[in-house]
Amino acid sequence: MSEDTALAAHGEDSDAPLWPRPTNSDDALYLELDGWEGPLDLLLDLARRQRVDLRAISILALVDQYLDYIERAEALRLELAADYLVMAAWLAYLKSAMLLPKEEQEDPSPEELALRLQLRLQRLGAMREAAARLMARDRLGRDVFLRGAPEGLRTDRKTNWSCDWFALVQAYGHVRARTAPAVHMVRERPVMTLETALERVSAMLGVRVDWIRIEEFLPTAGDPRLRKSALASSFVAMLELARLGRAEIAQDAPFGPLALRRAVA
Amino acid sequence: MIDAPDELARAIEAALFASDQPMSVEALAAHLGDAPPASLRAALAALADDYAPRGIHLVERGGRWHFETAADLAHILRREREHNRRLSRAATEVLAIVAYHEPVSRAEIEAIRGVQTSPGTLDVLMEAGWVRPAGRREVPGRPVIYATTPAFLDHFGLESRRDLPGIEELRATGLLEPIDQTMASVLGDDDAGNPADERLD
Amino acid sequence: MIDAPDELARAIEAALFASDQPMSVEALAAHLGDAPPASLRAALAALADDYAPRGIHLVERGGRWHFETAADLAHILRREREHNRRLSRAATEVLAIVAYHEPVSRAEIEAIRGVQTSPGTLDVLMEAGWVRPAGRREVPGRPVIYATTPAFLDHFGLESRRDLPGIEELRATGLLEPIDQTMASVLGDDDAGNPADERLD
Repeated sequence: MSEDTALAAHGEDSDAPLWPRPTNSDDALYLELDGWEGPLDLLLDLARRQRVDLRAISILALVDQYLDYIERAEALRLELAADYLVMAAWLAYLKSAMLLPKEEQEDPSPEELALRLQLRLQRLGAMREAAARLMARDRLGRDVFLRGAPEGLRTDRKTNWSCDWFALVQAYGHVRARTAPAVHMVRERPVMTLETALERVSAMLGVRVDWIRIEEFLPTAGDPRLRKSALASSFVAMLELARLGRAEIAQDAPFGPLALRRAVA
Repeated sequence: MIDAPDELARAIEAALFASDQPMSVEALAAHLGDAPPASLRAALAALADDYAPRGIHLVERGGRWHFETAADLAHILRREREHNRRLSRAATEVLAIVAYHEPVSRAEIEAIRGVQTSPGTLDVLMEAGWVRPAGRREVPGRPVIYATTPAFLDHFGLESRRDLPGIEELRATGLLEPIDQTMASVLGDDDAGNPADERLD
Repeated sequence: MIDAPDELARAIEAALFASDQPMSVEALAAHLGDAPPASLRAALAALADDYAPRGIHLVERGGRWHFETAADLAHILRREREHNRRLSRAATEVLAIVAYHEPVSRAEIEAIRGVQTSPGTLDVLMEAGWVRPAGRREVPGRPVIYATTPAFLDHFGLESRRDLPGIEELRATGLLEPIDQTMASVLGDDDAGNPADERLD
């Protein structure tokens, strides 16, 4: 039996009193079949009808009451949920075990089983009572109230900014340094361009027909840095003239002297 | 007439009156410019005494303080609209079990009630803000466990869970422990596992 | 200590406390089961006296009564929590540009910095109280121009803006060297130290 099927009429919608159960009329008991929250709930209610402390109830009497209740419910063709019947079967077993002579009893003993059932009832009973006491307390929003229109507290964060003199001046320095117009200067260097070298080499080839070593094309005087540049451009000029078929290049050995002469047509 | 309340008490009064939620001593201390918590606590206790005979009370709930109307004046203040939503019997029972046994899993709740709990019941309690999931129990299946919230203490006017009606007595009689444990202490042995429990749980 | 307030006063207290709006004497009377307005008025006046020295006052505004925070404690409702923060590098640069070039527009600041300036940067400087809008430049678009404040001079210990080192002084201290060169000189020669350091220490 789930609580969904419990009838609203049986205390489902009110908290005080929570369990308005009739205590005397058997008829009323039957009418409330759907009001129980499961077999344990029914057992607890039956136990309460014994009008003694839950610790002092007669389990045997309770079992009889429960079985009787189930029997009569079945006679009235009321639909019983399976867990009620399971409980009935287990209680019937408990009863028969309790009626057996001590030496024939199995382990765990029926006394232990009965005690266990009693504890379960006590535990549920305690929670039921606790719930009722809880619900009956002075409750916020029902019995006691908070302030209707609190102003509310606000915490604004305020930042104390700090910066020191040096950081300020340094920052300005960085800005000026970063944005100062940058001038890039390349130092002047004596060079012989490829055009000049081509002209010089072609001119000398036109004058002589024999092999000429590459050094002879270079300017003899002046800056040694110019000589380096002239060597490089003269070499490229030689290759260019050879490619055009206007000159031949000879070298006797790797890294040996390079020589050039006019191509013989 | 009222003795002139000292400045700290006045500041506490004003802050708690204006706050739209209960405040812990720490929150109050921070708001009032780091007043020493010890003197705050003393001032709060004195203020609560001051207000005790009045129509407004200063109360502590779960370590947080707020003003509320005196309970005995409920009859002039009770508002119907607040009263409409009532808890089902199942929900009140589950709430009590969570409060007295927390943290507790759904299976443990069902073991106590001897009946399945419909899924909506815990939801209703969580929606009300009174129950929250509080992690998982480190047992096979790692079931979610539930506990009550500060709003639960607020609503039911409890300073802490120790104020739950009758909780000390229940604890003393072993009714807040699993059956097996209670059985063991009653019988003086550890004989665990019982068909009745298995069948009913 | 408080004299035990009579029941009418307690009821008024609770009703006004719980109400979400101020209440007239008539509304209170109706709420409190038709208490005679004359005794209500007397009780209200007595309650207002009761509360006068406290952190909360009971006040009448336009014929309607409510509780409010004592005027001298209004600061409690809005508390400022202070914390210290160093100005970011970008903000420091913008501040320096305003200080050296004031009054300047945002566009001019950006032109000098060579990078875009996020809109929040000037806000931070104005929040700090160091920069203020100083009118508009009479050019197309009439941009707002900014200048430093007396608080700026105070904070940096300057008599006037003329105390800021000039460009030639900056050059002398190495502060106008491109950053990488300055770094190289710092890293390359530990013994000599940074000329800027020497001058500023």
